Amino acid sequence: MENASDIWSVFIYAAAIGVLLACMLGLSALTGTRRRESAGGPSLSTPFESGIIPTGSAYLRLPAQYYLVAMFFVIFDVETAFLFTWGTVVTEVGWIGYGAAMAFIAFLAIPLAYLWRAGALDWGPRPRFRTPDGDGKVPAP
Amino acid sequence: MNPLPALVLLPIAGGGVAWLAGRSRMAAALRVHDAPWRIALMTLVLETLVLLVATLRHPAHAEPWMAHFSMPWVPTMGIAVRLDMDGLSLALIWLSLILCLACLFLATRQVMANGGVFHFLLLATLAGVIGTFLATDLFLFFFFWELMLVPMFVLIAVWGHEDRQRAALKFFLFTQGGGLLMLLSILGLVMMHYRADGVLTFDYFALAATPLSPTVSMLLMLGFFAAFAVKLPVVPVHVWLPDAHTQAPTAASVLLAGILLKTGGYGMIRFNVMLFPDAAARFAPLAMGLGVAGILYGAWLSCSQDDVKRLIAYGSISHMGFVLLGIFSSSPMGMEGAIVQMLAHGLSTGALFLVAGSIEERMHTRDMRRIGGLWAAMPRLSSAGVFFAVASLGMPGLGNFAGEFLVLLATWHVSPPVAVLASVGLVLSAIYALRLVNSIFLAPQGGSLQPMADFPARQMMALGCIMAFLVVLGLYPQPFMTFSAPSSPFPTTAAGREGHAS
Amino acid sequence: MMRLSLPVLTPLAVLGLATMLTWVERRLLGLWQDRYGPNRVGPGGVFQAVADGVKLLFKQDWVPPFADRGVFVLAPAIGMMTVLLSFAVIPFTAMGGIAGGMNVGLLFILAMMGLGVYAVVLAGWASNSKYALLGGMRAAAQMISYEVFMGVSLLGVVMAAGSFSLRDIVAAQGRVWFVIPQCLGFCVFMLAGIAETHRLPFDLPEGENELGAGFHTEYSGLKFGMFFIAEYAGIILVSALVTTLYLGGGLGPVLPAAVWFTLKTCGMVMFFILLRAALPRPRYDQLMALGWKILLPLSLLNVMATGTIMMLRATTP
Amino acid sequence: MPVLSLNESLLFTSMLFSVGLAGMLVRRNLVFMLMSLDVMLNASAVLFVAAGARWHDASGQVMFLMILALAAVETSVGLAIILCLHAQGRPTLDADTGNLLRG
Amino acid sequence: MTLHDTFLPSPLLVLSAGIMLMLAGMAWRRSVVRGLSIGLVTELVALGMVTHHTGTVPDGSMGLFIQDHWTAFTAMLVLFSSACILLMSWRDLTDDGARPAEEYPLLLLLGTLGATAMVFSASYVPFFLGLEIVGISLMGLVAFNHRHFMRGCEAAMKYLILSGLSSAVLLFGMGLAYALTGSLRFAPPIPADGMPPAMAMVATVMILVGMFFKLSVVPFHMWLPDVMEGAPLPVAAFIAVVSKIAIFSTFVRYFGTGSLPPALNGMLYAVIILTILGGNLLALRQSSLTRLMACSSIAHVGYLLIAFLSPGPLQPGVITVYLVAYTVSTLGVFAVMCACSPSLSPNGAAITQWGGLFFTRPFMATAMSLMLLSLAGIPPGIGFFAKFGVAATGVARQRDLLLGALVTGSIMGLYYYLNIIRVMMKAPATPATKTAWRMEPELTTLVIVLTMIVVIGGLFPARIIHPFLPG
Repeated sequence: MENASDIWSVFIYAAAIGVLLACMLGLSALTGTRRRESAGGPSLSTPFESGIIPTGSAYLRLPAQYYLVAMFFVIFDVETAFLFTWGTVVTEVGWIGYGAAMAFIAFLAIPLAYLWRAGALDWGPRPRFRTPDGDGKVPAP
Repeated sequence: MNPLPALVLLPIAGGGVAWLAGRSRMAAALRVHDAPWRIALMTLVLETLVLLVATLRHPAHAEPWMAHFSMPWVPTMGIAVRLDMDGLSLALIWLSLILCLACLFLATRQVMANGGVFHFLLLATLAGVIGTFLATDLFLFFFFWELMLVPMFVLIAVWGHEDRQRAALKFFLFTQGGGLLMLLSILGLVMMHYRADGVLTFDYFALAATPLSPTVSMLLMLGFFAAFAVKLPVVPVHVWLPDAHTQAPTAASVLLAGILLKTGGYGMIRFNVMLFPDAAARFAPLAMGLGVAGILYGAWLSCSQDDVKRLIAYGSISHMGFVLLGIFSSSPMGMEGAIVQMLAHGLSTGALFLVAGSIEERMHTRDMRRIGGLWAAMPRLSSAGVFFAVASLGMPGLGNFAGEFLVLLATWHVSPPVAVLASVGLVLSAIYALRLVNSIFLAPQGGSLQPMADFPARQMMALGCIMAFLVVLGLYPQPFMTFSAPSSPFPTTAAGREGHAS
Repeated sequence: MMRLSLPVLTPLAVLGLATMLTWVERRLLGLWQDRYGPNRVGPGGVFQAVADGVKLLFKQDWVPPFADRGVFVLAPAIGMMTVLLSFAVIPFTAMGGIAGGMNVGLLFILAMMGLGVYAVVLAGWASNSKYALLGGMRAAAQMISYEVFMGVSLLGVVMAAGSFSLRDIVAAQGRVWFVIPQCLGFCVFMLAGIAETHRLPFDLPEGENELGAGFHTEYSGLKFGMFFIAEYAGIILVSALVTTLYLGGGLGPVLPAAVWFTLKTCGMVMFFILLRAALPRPRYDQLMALGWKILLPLSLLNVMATGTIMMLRATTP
Repeated sequence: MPVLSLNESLLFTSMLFSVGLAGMLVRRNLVFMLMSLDVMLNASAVLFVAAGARWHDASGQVMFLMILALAAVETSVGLAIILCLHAQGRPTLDADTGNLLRG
Repeated sequence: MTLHDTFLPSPLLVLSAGIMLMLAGMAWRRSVVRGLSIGLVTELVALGMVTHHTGTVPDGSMGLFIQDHWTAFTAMLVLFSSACILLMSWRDLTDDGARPAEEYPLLLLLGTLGATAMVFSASYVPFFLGLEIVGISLMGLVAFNHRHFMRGCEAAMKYLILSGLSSAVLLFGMGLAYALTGSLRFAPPIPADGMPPAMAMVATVMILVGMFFKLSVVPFHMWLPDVMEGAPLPVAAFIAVVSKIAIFSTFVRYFGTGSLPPALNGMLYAVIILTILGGNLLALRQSSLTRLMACSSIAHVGYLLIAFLSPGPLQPGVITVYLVAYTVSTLGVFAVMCACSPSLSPNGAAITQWGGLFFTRPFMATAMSLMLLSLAGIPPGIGFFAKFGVAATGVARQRDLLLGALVTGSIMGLYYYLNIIRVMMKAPATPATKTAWRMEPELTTLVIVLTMIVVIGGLFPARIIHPFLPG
């Protein structure tokens, strides 16, 4: 840290925000109208589904695509961390560092191309892997 | 040209050729159904010739060590291919060759299933045994010691009888266990030598001069003893033997009883007694005790067997007890007796197994209670059987008697009670041998006896040779005794030292 | 005094501005769509936002019985918290704001934005409702995806300025604003910023024609208000960031830095609202494809180009 | 002047590590085990940073980045495998229910 | 940033380039055969360049990497084994067109890269990196079990949890070592002034435990049989050979040869005895050949550790020979298993199913027997000489207890190895059902080459003995 006062300001700031948020939550609890649960009618205690009565658990099995995105995020974001370390010292580390960074970016780009072709970046019901003949055409539904 | 490496390599090479000849495609091309057998036979004949040359080159026993061969192998660890031959090894190699030839004549020609592999394994075992008899580099000795187990294991496990695989496994595990202890002893000896001299070597002659404290030498000696005791076999570790002998195919039984057991005796003489004379002397009472125990125990169990092969196997244990007794009787006479006993036992028991194998092949049983009266049906076979049975009970005039008598005599000088007990074993051996003769050959057969082929003349000739050797060994053992005397690793003269220092 | 008052006043100011922004947006939308916005409460309807706030305050503080109570209450607070905390490092005064000199300022903002995902996911999960869960997941996937591109696009600025401190970055724009040399990064950052705040046209997590109201479907009262305000505070934050990183922050002739900063930020906010008025909403898969297949390569390209130019300039005397 | 001395950070990281280890040994839910694993790895990462600060050596931070990256990858792969297991019809995430691999 | 910072042994460079090439190729158009070919060529090129490097060699102990005889030797072993494993998987992958298999050679190459990085590491950074790369690519590979996907996943999960745990322990140990010394140099920590020496002990023990986990030494061995059973056969070979060699190589580099803190000797003694006896006892009880190989590999690590613990003039050569023997024999067993697996049960390879192999496929059975005998330490296999050497080092340092364990373990080992041979010799239950098997030239060649190495190495071991150890 350049100066410790920055840190302390941030702490004070965070404390202030904390107090503020606590106030907001507390205030709404105090000022809100009170009503017995039963008085709200049955629709108040069912999840909203555009007027349809919900069936089954709300915890659906989500498409694996979401998990894939999470993994890509984790991986690519962490890789960015490596680039950030280079970012502040681009000219200091010279051409060797530049070469290393470019190689690193290439090593990021090639897997990206691979993921793209493997279909990992596509959403929706498509075959995830291309057929061996490699034409990549999606069979007609 | 030095004959020693040829002695070891020839069987392996011949076996390889036999294997190739046995391949189905190759056999079809050769149009000879027993090509492997013929090749094996030729190999053995060649081997005999080489051995003959080796024997005749040094007729006068000018030096105790008759031939020497040395070639570096793993120089960084002081390991070399060192082969030396003295009278003892020469005699035992002769024994091996004779038995092997007899085997080929009597037992293996009929092996049709994978005959090539069978002969290869047979010859490989032989090579291992010969290597063991010749090696004077301790690593090389151990190498051959282990090497001969593998083909024997396969022989038993594939071509053996009903319970073959368990027997093969037992055989291998026991021998290997002893072998590992020996390995540790070898290494210990080498390390002691390294510490004393700063030279890393596995040379037998160099190691013999290692100064050792009594405890250490006792420990090392015991390691060697463990391996050889398993092979010999000495009583508590004999359990593999009856099974292995019984389950093995005839040829393997012959090799096992006739030759492999002798490596144990050879090792005891060459290593236990020669390398650690003091420790061996201190250990002698116990070893002799074990020997007597073996004699009595083997003979006693042998008396109560109904299985022919098992009976002979237990008989072997009893006979090898005499060898142990002789080796540790600390007298030249006992040693000579042990050697003669080894030779004679190899011949007689090997031949007995051949006969038993032939009987089994014809009768399809080994149960003595179901065999009988063969004398009438197969006189030639029966006469041979009776001869060898009598030989093994120690009939005077035959080799076994000479050996056992010498051993007993030497033992008497050391300890009369032991000698008395050992001679009780002789009585027992007469019982079981005569029981064998009686029930198989003489007693009337219960059921009807189908006419069966007797031994043809050629096979009788082979057996006849063995008989002749036994008779000569029994009547005039002196040349054999001088001929086969083991040589000491310690140089008796300065000249001797020059001869081997290399 | 400054050190104490600024931290206390800033959140209040941001909250107030965000509240007012709801009115501004509605008025501007009315203007561009050729209709009136709210114009009854106060002069020009300026108190509409206050009235809305008061209404929300007096609504029932309802936690649905099927929801996970603690998380349900905590989620909007987290959302507010992360947005407000990010303001700590924005140098909106000549002094550099609360902690504008913090040497990892940019990383701090990225971290806070990353934490912002928790608010959405937890809200969606705690609501125990299908719309909410789907909306939460969508929002999370969108936000974390675009955070990657945001980070990479920022890298160009960091390289050019040689520092993560926002104050240094502003100082480095003395000669030329980064919007010129970093135009590629600027575009990517703008798009990522919209997606991060899930504003229209990238408001798919709350797209009312498929998901009700997305992750805050089950929220009402002031807790809904907190999400609502947090979104507008997010707009201000992104605008302020764009100003700082690409538009020279408080740099400008004659007027004091704070004024320049405010002016530029306001311009960006208007631009955000204009986008809402002008653009249709894409499909979700188009949104993700845009990010991973176009923005990521573009931002990597930007990094490479920036590096190459910097190296060439450094080595040629 | 560092905010924390090495001893304090050692204490802190050891505690963090122990928490992770305990979680690893006690929890039977695969996801929680993964989380505990990450706690352990991050405890080590913090230790590297603290030690780097103590010796004024940047390599501790390099190691930190490496650990971060690899922990991320490990978690990703772990989640992927859990997903596979889940998709193959193993409903629970209990680590003790795996019984296909027994001698 | 100076030139010596770019010091990089060539195999690493070649392998990374190969991996990227493969990925790019896959992005362009998927093809298993091309992937496998690229992998093989990459590995061969890397094999040819083990002694080359880019940049200038750093002076002192500053560099990330190191290159000497020991790295050249172990890197060659690693690359050779991994090329063999690639060949073993060739048929399985090209057989099955329905599932994507292109990632398999990629992961395999990645694992090799990790192992090579470990071998070359002179600092905690590349060591940890390599360790994790091996671990992570192995998780993918283990789950690559087409026939038993569920098993594969379960094994991968098990591997993930346990390898993660061990990595964390190892890492914390490294962190402590770094805190003590302020350097990431790959060596046991020597505490600087004012640092408690007990901490150095803690750090060393944690690193030791982590490495033991990865080496699957007995108290930490339970994962290995399960993982190997669940994995596809070639991957099981990879676990047993490549990753173990890499770890052992770094283990030797880390602790030097014999410079282990004396206080740890007792612990190591116990661990070795437990490993040998435990591994062999476990192996006795196995009915699946893969699991048996896993247990026996546990025991072999124990033997290796005996040699490691007995420094002396013989030690370097002995470790070298033992590694070669273990590698080649194990690879040979797995190659035969791969060649015969279609006619056997997939992957489980219950030992009883090997009955009669001598009659159906005599060549494979003979090769297999030779390999097993070599593992058991019986001539003419190279394993005989290796075990002899281990015993020699033990005797030279009078490690009586360890030698006792060695003998006991060897006899047990002999039993189960011979048992397999015995089963193979059993006449087949259904007479002469000669199942038609495909010609597999690559597997046959591989088996022939490995057999030649085993036999020739056993007969002329002098050629292999070179003291490769570092320091």
